[in-house]
Amino acid sequence: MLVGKIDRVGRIRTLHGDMGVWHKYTFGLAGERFFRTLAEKRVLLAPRCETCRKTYLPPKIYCPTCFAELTVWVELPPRGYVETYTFLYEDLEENRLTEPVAVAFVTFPGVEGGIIHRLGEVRPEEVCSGLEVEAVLAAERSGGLQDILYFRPSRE
Amino acid sequence: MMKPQNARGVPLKDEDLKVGKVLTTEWRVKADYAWDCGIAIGRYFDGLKEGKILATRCRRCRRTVVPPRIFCEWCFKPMDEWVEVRDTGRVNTFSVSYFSWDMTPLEKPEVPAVIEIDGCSPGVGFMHLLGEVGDNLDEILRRVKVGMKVRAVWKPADQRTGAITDILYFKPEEE
Amino acid sequence: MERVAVLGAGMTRFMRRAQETGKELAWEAARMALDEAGLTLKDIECVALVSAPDAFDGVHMKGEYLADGAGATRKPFMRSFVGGGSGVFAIIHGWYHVASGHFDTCLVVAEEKMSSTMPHPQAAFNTIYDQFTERPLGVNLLWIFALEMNRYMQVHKIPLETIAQVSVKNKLNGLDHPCHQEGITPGPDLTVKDVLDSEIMVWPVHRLMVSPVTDGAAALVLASERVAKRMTDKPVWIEGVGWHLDSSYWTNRDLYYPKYVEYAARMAYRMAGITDPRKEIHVVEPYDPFAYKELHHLEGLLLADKGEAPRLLEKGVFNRDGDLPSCPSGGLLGVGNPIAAAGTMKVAEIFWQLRGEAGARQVARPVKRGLAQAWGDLMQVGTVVVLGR
Amino acid sequence: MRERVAIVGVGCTSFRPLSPEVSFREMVFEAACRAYADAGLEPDRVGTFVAVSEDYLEGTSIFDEYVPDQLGAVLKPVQTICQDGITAIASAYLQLATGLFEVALVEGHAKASNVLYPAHIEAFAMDPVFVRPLGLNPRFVAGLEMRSFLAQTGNTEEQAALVVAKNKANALKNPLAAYPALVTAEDVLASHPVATPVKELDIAPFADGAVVLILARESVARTLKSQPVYIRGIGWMQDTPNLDQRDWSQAAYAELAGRMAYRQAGIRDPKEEICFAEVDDTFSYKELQHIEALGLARCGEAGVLLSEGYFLPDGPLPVNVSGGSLGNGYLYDASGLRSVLEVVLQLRGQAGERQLPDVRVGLAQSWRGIPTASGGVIILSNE
Repeated sequence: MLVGKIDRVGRIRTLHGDMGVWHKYTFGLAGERFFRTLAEKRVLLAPRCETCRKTYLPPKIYCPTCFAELTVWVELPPRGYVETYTFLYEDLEENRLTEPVAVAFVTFPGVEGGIIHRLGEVRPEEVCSGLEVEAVLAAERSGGLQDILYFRPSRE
Repeated sequence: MMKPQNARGVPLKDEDLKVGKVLTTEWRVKADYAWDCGIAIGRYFDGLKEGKILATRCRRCRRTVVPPRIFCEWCFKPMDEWVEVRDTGRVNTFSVSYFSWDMTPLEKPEVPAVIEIDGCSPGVGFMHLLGEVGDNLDEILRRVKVGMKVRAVWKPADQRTGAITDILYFKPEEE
Repeated sequence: MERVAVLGAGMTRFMRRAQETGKELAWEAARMALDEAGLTLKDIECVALVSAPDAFDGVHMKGEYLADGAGATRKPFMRSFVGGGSGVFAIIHGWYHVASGHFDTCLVVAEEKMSSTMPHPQAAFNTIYDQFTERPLGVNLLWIFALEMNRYMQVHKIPLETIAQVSVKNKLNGLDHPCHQEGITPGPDLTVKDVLDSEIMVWPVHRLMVSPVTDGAAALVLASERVAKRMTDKPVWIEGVGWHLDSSYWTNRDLYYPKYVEYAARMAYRMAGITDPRKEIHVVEPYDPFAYKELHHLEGLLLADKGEAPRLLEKGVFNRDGDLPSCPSGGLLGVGNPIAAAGTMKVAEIFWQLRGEAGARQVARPVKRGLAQAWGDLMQVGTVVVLGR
Repeated sequence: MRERVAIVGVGCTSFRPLSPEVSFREMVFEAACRAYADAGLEPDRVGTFVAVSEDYLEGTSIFDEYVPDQLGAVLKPVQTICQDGITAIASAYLQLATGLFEVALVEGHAKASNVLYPAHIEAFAMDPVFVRPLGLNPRFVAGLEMRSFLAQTGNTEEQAALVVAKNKANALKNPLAAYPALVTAEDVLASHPVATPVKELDIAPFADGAVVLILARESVARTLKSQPVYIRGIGWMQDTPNLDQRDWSQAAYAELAGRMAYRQAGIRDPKEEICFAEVDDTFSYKELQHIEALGLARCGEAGVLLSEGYFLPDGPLPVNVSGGSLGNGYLYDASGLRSVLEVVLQLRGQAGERQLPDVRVGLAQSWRGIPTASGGVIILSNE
């Protein structure tokens, strides 16, 4: 390079900055209905495609398979099974957590998809695939994923 | 028949979000960066700290350009040399802004301009602000003209950090 | 090179703030386009998506996020990006999928949900500028338009009244578009004076010369000649495509003329076999995010000489009943500006105009060939498509 | 028959954890100069340019603005593809197939070191309503997936650890690589848990670097001085983007993209017909999962074959002889281009100390990383 390269550490410059904006999201037509119902009736509301014979979670207004509008909704109890799980040892800033967080993908009988959430009230050695779990809901529910505190081993 | 027909969409008003008519959730992404300035911008910033505007020059197309780069984008070859250009120039175009970067209204308008820098090739310059040109639109439009000669007003040397803001603004210069 | 037809177009309403998620908007537009084309998702072999910066929707890699709403689950899927030019690039992107001979059908989807951005969608535009030499100055998007507009006006001695006339034309046209954003046109008796009396945002740009912030989506269905001939007796063909990107060093160029638009147009005209665009293009949707931009772009498209577009506008040439109707849809000023979706809305308008389906918006003169164009980046990108029947 | 397309020029920088002495533009300029010199072409011969980038990895909105200058692409047809590198090659390939252009250029780069909180950026890719509010480090996705994959297929954590040992050792012979090392499977197993069963050494660390490839139609390729490497097949695929609707054990995107590429290439038995492969190994288990998805091993067999030495450089089907992302460093969407670069060098016989003997057909595969389920596959041949 005729204009020269940098060959001294002391000549290196960096500039700090950020993207400067934050975001506020609506839940969408399906999400609004799902979380309102969860808050009010303590059930999972899942849309069903009669053509594809599939029920979807998380909910959608369209069938991802055939693209038809979904208008039939079914109510499900918030009880399902751990399909897979992990113990997470890092936070978003890559700091090590003193206590790992148990995270699971929970599926529900007859449903395509499921819900990803934390596990609670469970000893680490108890956690396994196939474990039956139920959602523990917040006492004060405002509508949103935070209305589910975590899933715990089913007590029924 | 007029297309499109029966288009969908559920419009909301700003109040709908405030009064909780619809559910919302917020997120602040920690999108922070430390960008490597590299060769050209690194040296450009070094120059600004010293109160100089540095340009690079391509001998093949005979262009001298700011902001400097290590390659000539037209000849696709390395630039040949560094050139110190003057801290004066001419207004290529300007505007008068009543809003900040995030659309907060400004009491005193800002005057952004593209300034063709003396010593660079014709038409070559950079964007900066004009200052000492008035506080309101009428005054600014009376005093600022396309083609007007301007000069950089620098921060005091001990306050300069090696940044484009080491130049506070450009002000009108007597011809 | 395979011939490529447009079989259907769809869009959502354009809204300042939509309740739908971006995925849902994408689905609403894609579904309309498929219905209009008489196809189902099963018939679609690949999906091409455009959307402007992730900072709007507030999702990193938003192409991935939007994929299922765009009908791309378990299909070859690609998101292309040329800033504001993306909306018209969308059809070019879909075009090369089909023209390559590798696919018979392609669903093209354009989505933008700008309202998610806080504190204001415009704030996302600060970071389109160079982080080293420009962002620290506290730049907003309007600066660069105001700088370009002033340069254009100074070089050609264009009065502000003429620029305001573009707003009046497009905002009145937009009243006939069923999807136009509520409140985008103050009223059916809008005048040049109203535009000039509206608030100065960044002089010389007044509020009514700026397109609004919008949520929305638009979609197109493209097909090879083989499929098109089976599906419709009114095919609309993609006759020419063009796109060019200029240097990012925008302060080293003269902004008074969009050379990148000219290069893109020449590319499209060459492919379409057009030698005299002023006679051979019958209806045009140039990109109009700001009022002066329509005139600027008409010159870049070689549909007017440099500095001539304002005079042609004054003569009424660009009205719906003029010789060269421009933005009969209402454009971004009259319908709304969900960045990427706005460009695709323009392509959809040309499609509907060529099929004679634009209803109240249908231009007076007979139309066999039309053009849509978008612009983007730091005064850098021109994207052009020529459609014909 | 359609005219074939060849890769006729490759250029890159070295890959390294930091690159503070150059800006992204300067890094890309170096890679582009090398690619043009390799192809023996001037930029004005290039008809169309394709770059890969994502705004939040650059810290710039509408990043495609900053693409043209350092590529010699000013006032040319240029587009950005927000996908992985191999999908960008697909874009260039399709454009050449239309007949509109003769030569295309594809660019990808990473300034990963400039992103201060990469996990925050990854989390920002999650669904803002149904997943992101959990506020978790996105590596939990790899934990969920690795556990499911191992349970469903019978592959083991030890076998995944062997992937790391193999790839980092392979990187010792690659002068471009950022993370060559001699580590054992035991070292990997003993490293800190991150998202069980994923451990620290299972994860490819980030690197900075740039890769530029030049493609040409066969008629042009034959006139150039460089040895053309032909694209025999290319596929790219999107699975459901919803984390909560995916099959956690399978990489359907890789399987479907592979099928698409194999069909075009006329490959019926990939295990026999592919001489070597560069597959995505952003996480150790991903290599095993991708090998199986691509049909290079039967389901559940990849780990056993690996431990028998099948995928070693001197084995029957070398995988990631370059060192992969575990050895070179993870370059975000440029990782796919880095894989293709290795396949090209091998097929030209220019891979130096790690050159494989008698290779004719190579495969490269890419994945876009957490939380995506998309990627591409390309099959290249020197014949």
